[in-house]
Amino acid sequence: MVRLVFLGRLAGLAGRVEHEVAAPLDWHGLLALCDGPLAEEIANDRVKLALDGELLADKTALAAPAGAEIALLPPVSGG
Amino acid sequence: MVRLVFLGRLAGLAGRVEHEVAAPLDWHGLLALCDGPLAEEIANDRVKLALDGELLADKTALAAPAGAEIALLPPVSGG
Amino acid sequence: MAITVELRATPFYPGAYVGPFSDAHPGLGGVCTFVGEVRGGDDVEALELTHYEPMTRPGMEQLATSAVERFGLMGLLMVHRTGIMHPGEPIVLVSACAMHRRGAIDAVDFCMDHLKAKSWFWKREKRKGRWHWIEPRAADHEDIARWQ
Amino acid sequence: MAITVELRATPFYPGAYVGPFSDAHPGLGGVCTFVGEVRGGDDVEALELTHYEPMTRPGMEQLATSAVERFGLMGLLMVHRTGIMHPGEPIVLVSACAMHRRGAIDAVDFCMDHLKAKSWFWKREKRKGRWHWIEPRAADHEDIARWQ
Repeated sequence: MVRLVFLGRLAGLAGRVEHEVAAPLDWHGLLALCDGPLAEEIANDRVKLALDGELLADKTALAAPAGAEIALLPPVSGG
Repeated sequence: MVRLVFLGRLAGLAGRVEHEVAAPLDWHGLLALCDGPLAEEIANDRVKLALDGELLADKTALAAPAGAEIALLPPVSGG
Repeated sequence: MAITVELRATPFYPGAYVGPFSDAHPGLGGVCTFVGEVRGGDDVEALELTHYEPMTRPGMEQLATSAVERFGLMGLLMVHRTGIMHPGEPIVLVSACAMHRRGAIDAVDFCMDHLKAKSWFWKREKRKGRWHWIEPRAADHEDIARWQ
Repeated sequence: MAITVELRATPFYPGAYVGPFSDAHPGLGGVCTFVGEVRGGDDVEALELTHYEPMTRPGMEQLATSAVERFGLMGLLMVHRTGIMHPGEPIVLVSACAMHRRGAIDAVDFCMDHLKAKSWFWKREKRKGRWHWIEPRAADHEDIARWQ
């Protein structure tokens, strides 16, 4: 399994904070798992992905093996 | 009487912190009351005078009546 | 030299951190401390901060290390709340001690600018019973640019 | 808005001031506090600060007022020791509270620069049993120039 963690307003859009899905998971697999508005957000440049706590420079190169955790990170809130 | 208050290293030079002298007192009277090294310090531009808590723009214009307090202020210490 | 970074889900009293932190650095010249609280008076009933532990904590530790090096600190303490808070509750505490005041003051300023604009926290505010996510502000980028 | 200026001849515990000061300003966004202590480790056995009450206090009150106006503070607290102090003892405490952090931090920085370079205090240090008067430093003028 791969664990998805939705941060900030993405948790609202996803309707949950965490979600376990089948491994392995790549970028197209991730988009396919998400509803329209959520997939659109995730595709937006402002949303970053982290794999096991490491930010991905190119999120479309995502390749998550079994046991991995993918964090979906919208822009952080301002001061 | 006029009270003289010596601040900082002027207290060391004067050998005391306060001193009561006859009123009235002007600039030349003040210098005449002081020993050589102290008079020299007081004449130095870096030393300011205050009359009853008010800094004098021109210390040579000093005119202290009976009951007045003259503070002799060397440069304040740095941070 | 000691760095302490703490994320906590429950209210805290700043004095309980600052006293021991300061005492732990004998010989220091100055300690500067900033405490940010949930502001009152602008309709905010509550504030919720979400973090992502695997990134938020390492990010704060990295920020702390870079501040210590940049400003030559003797010690740096960062405490950040998570979860739901109400007006008047402390959100963040940054305290820096150094031999000279300028390093301590600048370090706190630097850490606050970076914590606010660059740390992995997501914030929403409850106003009139409804939650609203807070977006980044243009001023955050200006704040960060001061240090580049 | 409250300004408190205190000159005191006996040791003080910063936390005893900062907690009540902060609590007295409900709704604040941030509090910044700086505490300067007698540094250890450079041969200084004791420090003596002399002041001249009729000028030192009004000077500090004027500084506090100008900081409150300039940085839009909700409150400002300044406590300054006089007399003989030893390494580790607090000399000065400045605490500012405001709606936004930048005002609070800048106000503390501003007050410290002015207290150090412009206030009516004379300082001498005891090293190896002998007292030495401290002269102004060139850096004091640079510190002040930052705010002009």
